[in-house]
Amino acid sequence: MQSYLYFPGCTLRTVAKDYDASAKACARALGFELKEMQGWLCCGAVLSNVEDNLMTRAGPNRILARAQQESDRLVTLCAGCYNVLKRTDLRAKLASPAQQSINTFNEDSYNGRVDVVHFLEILRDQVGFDAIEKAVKAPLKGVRVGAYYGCLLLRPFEEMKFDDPNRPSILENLLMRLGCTPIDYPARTDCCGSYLSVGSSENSQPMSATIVKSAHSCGARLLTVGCPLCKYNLESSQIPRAKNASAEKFLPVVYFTQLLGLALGLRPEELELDMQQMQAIREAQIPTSEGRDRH
Amino acid sequence: MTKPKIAFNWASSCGGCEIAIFELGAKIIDLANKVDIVFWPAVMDYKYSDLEAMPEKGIDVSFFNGAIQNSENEHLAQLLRAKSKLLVAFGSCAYLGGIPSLANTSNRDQIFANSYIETSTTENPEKIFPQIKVQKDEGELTIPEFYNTVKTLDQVVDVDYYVPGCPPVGEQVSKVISQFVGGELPPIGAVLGASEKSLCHECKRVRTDKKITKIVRSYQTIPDHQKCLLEQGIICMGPATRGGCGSICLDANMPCRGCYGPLPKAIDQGAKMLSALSSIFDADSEEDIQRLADSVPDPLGTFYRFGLAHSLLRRTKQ
Amino acid sequence: MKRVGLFVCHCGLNIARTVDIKDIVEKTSKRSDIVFAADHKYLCSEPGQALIKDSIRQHKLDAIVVAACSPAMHEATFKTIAQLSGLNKYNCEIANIREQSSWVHDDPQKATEKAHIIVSEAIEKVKLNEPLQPITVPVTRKVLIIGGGIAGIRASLDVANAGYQVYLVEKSGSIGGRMAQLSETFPTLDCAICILGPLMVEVYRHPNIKLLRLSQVEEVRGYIGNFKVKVRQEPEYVDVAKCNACGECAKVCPADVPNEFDFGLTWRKAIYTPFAQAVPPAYVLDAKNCLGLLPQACGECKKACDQLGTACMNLDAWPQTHELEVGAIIVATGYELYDATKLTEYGYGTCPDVMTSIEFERMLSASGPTLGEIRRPSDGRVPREIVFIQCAGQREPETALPYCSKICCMYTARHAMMFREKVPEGQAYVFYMDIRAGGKGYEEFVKRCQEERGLLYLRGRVAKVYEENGKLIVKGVDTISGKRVQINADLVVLAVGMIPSAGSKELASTLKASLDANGFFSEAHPKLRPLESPTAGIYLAGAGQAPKDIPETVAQASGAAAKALDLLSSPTLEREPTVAQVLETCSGCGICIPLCPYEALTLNANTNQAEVSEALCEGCGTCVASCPSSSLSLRNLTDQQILAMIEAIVA
Amino acid sequence: MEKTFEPKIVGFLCKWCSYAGADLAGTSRMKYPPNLNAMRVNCSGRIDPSFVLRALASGADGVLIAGCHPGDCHYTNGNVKTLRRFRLLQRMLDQFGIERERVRLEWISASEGERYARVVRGMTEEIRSLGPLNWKTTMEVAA
Repeated sequence: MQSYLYFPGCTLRTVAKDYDASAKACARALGFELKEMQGWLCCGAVLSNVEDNLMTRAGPNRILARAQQESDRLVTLCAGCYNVLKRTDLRAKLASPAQQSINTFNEDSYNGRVDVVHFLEILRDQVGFDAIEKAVKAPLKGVRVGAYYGCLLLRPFEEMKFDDPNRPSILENLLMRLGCTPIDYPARTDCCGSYLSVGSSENSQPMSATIVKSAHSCGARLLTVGCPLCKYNLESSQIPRAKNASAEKFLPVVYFTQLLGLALGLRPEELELDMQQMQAIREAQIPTSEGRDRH
Repeated sequence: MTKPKIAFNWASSCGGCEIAIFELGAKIIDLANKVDIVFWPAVMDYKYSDLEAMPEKGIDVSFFNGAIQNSENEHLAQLLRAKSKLLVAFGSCAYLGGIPSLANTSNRDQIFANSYIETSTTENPEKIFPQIKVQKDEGELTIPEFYNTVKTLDQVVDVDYYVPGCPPVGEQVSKVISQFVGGELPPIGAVLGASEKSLCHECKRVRTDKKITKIVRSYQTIPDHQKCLLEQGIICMGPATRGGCGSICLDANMPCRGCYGPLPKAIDQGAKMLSALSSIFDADSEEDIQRLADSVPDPLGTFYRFGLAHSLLRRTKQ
Repeated sequence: MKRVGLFVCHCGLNIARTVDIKDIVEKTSKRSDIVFAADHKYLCSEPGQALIKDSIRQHKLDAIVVAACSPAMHEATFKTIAQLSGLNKYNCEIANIREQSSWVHDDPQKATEKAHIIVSEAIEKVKLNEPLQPITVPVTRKVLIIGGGIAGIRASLDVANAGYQVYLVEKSGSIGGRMAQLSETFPTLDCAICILGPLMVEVYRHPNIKLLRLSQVEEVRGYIGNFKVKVRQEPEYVDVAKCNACGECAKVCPADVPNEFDFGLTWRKAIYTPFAQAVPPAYVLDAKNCLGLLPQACGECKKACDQLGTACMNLDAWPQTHELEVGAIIVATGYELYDATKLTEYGYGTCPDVMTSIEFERMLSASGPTLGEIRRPSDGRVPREIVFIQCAGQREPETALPYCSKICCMYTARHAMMFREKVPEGQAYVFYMDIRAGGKGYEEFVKRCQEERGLLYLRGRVAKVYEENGKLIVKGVDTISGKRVQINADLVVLAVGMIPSAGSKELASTLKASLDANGFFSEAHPKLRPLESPTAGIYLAGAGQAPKDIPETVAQASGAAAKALDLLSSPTLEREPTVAQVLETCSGCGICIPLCPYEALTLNANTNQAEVSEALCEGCGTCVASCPSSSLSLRNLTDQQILAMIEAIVA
Repeated sequence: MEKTFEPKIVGFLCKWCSYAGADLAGTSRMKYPPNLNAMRVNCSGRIDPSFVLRALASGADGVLIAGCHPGDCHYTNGNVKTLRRFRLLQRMLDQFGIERERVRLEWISASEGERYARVVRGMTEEIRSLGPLNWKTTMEVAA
């Protein structure tokens, strides 16, 4: 079975277990496996990309130095880890004095030999959306889902080169193959507030709120993301409303891997989808003329 | 008056240079009358002791052919240097290292392994290699030590004149010898018996447009007798090689291999030919250039066939 | 053995800070091949030059090495001093210990070691330099000017008025360029075409100017003073001399084409006049959009023309190639605008009501698509809320243009002001990074616009523009109040940057003139030689060299013209004598012949040796490096000199 | 504490582009190691492979040839001839056992000061890690 070296990252071991599980399940369903890399450690999150403090960059370099023992390609899921590792690799490629000193500090030196990719890229470039469409067993007919990319996947564009930062389309393209009805909404590339939610949520809350509102007003009944932090922000911004749960006002957030899994015919528990989420996904469907099944 | 005393010696070479002297034909008789040949191991039985016995500078001119590949070659070179007023590097091996110096792409161990083990005709189960010294009941037997790197004559002793050619062609040899026998001699260090211009000067072939679209090896085609070989894609060392040989190879429709060595002002014969050849590649794109460059067979061996020891780099890295 | 002297410059502290000058002077003066060594705070200063002069006389030096800044800076200066002191100027060499040592190395010891090597390189070279006299060649006293915009027009008139022949080559059907498209010009609000028109006519009537429209430079051979140029002219289906621009042909033309002069906001026919004031005042047949010429599909225009008796059309015309000989070339190729569709965040191309500043400019023009009225392209309504975004895709090194186009602050102010004039009840917002209004009366102009017209200037950038029920939602930040702002606008105008006009790259390689990192023609020196390209005999004017406004362009054009006239003023000019020479050992193998890009090498059949034409040789040395018998030599950069320098480095 | 090996690199810079690029690096005060010493030549096309061999034979640890980007040659296409020679030279140097990192051909324009600095840095580091070439001793391994 084709296997790719995989970097989970801290979040996918804690709050985002569902992201990790669903991705692995999808991989198996699509005939490849995500092989967890040996001795991975925290990527250092966004701190790692600061220019003035080399210490913060030692970690991600160490990760890639270890990864290169196993493979020349490393797959990530968490948008944060993806951003950090990919840019670390890019920095390593230009043999800068900074890189020299990082390498002399770390036990193994790293000079940019690992191709850091996101799971979505594997789906698009290795598996291929056509193949995925063929593999779909339970199409999510008419599920009105708004894709939210977040910044870390897309920016800085000149380094990430993942998708057009202002008009991204990769998630929509995938969702369409799954039968979903992707909703285009103006705020889909706005920032969710990122780490502001830790210190000053009063600033981040409104930011995520606008995104949810924008998506909802354009007809989305479900949001899908590829970043645990975005998911957290988008959900927490709704918590007040979630409490007095008038369901259609509340926009649940799921990982794209969970939707993919459902479409591939996997069981909700394999994808760690709870009842409430399944309910929401069903309700996100455009009611067909003869109405939904009565039993 | 006393006849000038002349010596010939033969070091690491094929013997062709000795034959070249016999190309004098009948002239060799009057040579013998004019001069007094005091040492010529290839022809008559001389002992090294005879040579050692001679007075310092007792010989007027010594013609030394062959490269220096072992301790015996070097010993003879020093001996003759001491005993001769003038020492002449005779032939491409003494002058440039010649074919033997292609051994500089290898080293002693590889060469021994090859000649005493690997060659299919060799039967040597105990892996016996030549020993410099062996103790036998009769006493200690010694043979010369084989060198890692082949050298030109002037890399081991001072040389007064050079005569290129593998071997030097007949009429050049007689010219040279007559130069020494009561003739005019150019300043020390000069190259004798060769022209100051490249072989192209005496080549009769027609030159039109120097462009190389494809490298062709001489066995792959029958070249046009009239046209410049280079322009037919055949690597001819002529442009980078001294004339004087009378372009005999080209008359035989074979390309020049460069045995007459570099031109007076050239820094390095091989590099010069490499530069000339590649400059006229008919290619502008990265890929086409690479393709043509890759199609040149064994650049080192082609451009330094006769001159590796004399070249700037002299040998390959081990 | 030459008597060589060394002079080391401190360049204030620029060199002395890191390089131990004393050490250089002392160690070098111990060399057997150095007669005299001295240092000075500023060798380029008068006293510094005096020191060199005196020491040359006093110590009977016959070669000098000046260790100072890059030869690009002062080589000429010091060579001249050498000459004035009775040396041949080729007995002066520069050791560049500033740009390539003191400025790039921190460790004084290492910098000094390197400086030592650089100095001894120069000494080894100068010892083997031979005294040379310049080669004089005749000058063709004509000028080729490429581009018929305001720069080309101004330059042509200046050269022509000085009495020299000018060939003005224009790609399109009419001269006038960008300026002809502008409605008004800042800061005086002159009507652009009203001040440009007369000059265009003057060019057309000038006896010394030959105007070639629909033409492009195809090939340039030769060198300064003696260029041989091939210009390809597209078929002139309309005889410029006969056409009286009556326009009957256009009336009958069935083909409708978006009008590029109005950026597709209006339509034209396949036979058309680029604009009302076009020069030459003749119609142009756009073969691409004509229903067909080979074979003729329609021919209505010709019929109409013939019926009138004007008979100025020939539908069987062929392209012509003009072979020109000129002494100088002025490049005035101007600019284009950055493709706003690349700025996806602003929605240009997806939202019809997001337009570029030049499109807006056309809309403002009385002769423009809306005859000067401001309307939304989508529904033709008069916009109430309008947002101007400055620096759109500019000053963004990572994603778009790294540089500032210089004119946007000014024209945006004018645009906003004119919007308020035409739509008094409307509101104009301008997003800016900072106002760059350097120029005579510029600052005052912007202030006036802001105050008298009540424009709302918001300092900050726009994050994104998108359409939501008929409005353009402009999301940005006001960095002064520190608040994120949202404006629901009717129209958005992007001040996109200037980029070199299409074909600059090809032209540059045809001319062997170099381009800078942004694709503009690079000047010989940013401060001291801004009018010349590094390639001798080629001069630069206008926005093809860098973004600039009309006054600057006109100034540079006159400057370039003056430079060209300076060259033409004498019938001959001197060329560098550091050319290739053939040595007696040449055996005529012919390797070098095809390698020379200037056809300076030929094989002499009688001597069976190669020959160099000193007038043609540019001294690149490619042939020398390829000569298998080392029978070619480059004057004052011989193999021996290079080997000596190598030894100096690795010693 | 034994002193780190400092490579000696000979640089041949085209005066129209790379040398100007090196000057630009200087004017913009970029820092790079002093191991490369530059020689100003009219065109990279002036570079005879013999110069490269001579430099290596006389003790250089590396050689840089730098010219204008393809298409930008001040003399139309001198740099193309350089490329032709260089590709064949590379093959021969392989045979001599000289690592490719030691002899490099780079295109550096007058506006690429940063690139020049980067090339010098990179080359110095690569060659430092390769260690000295000292060809003189290579030639002397007689017996």
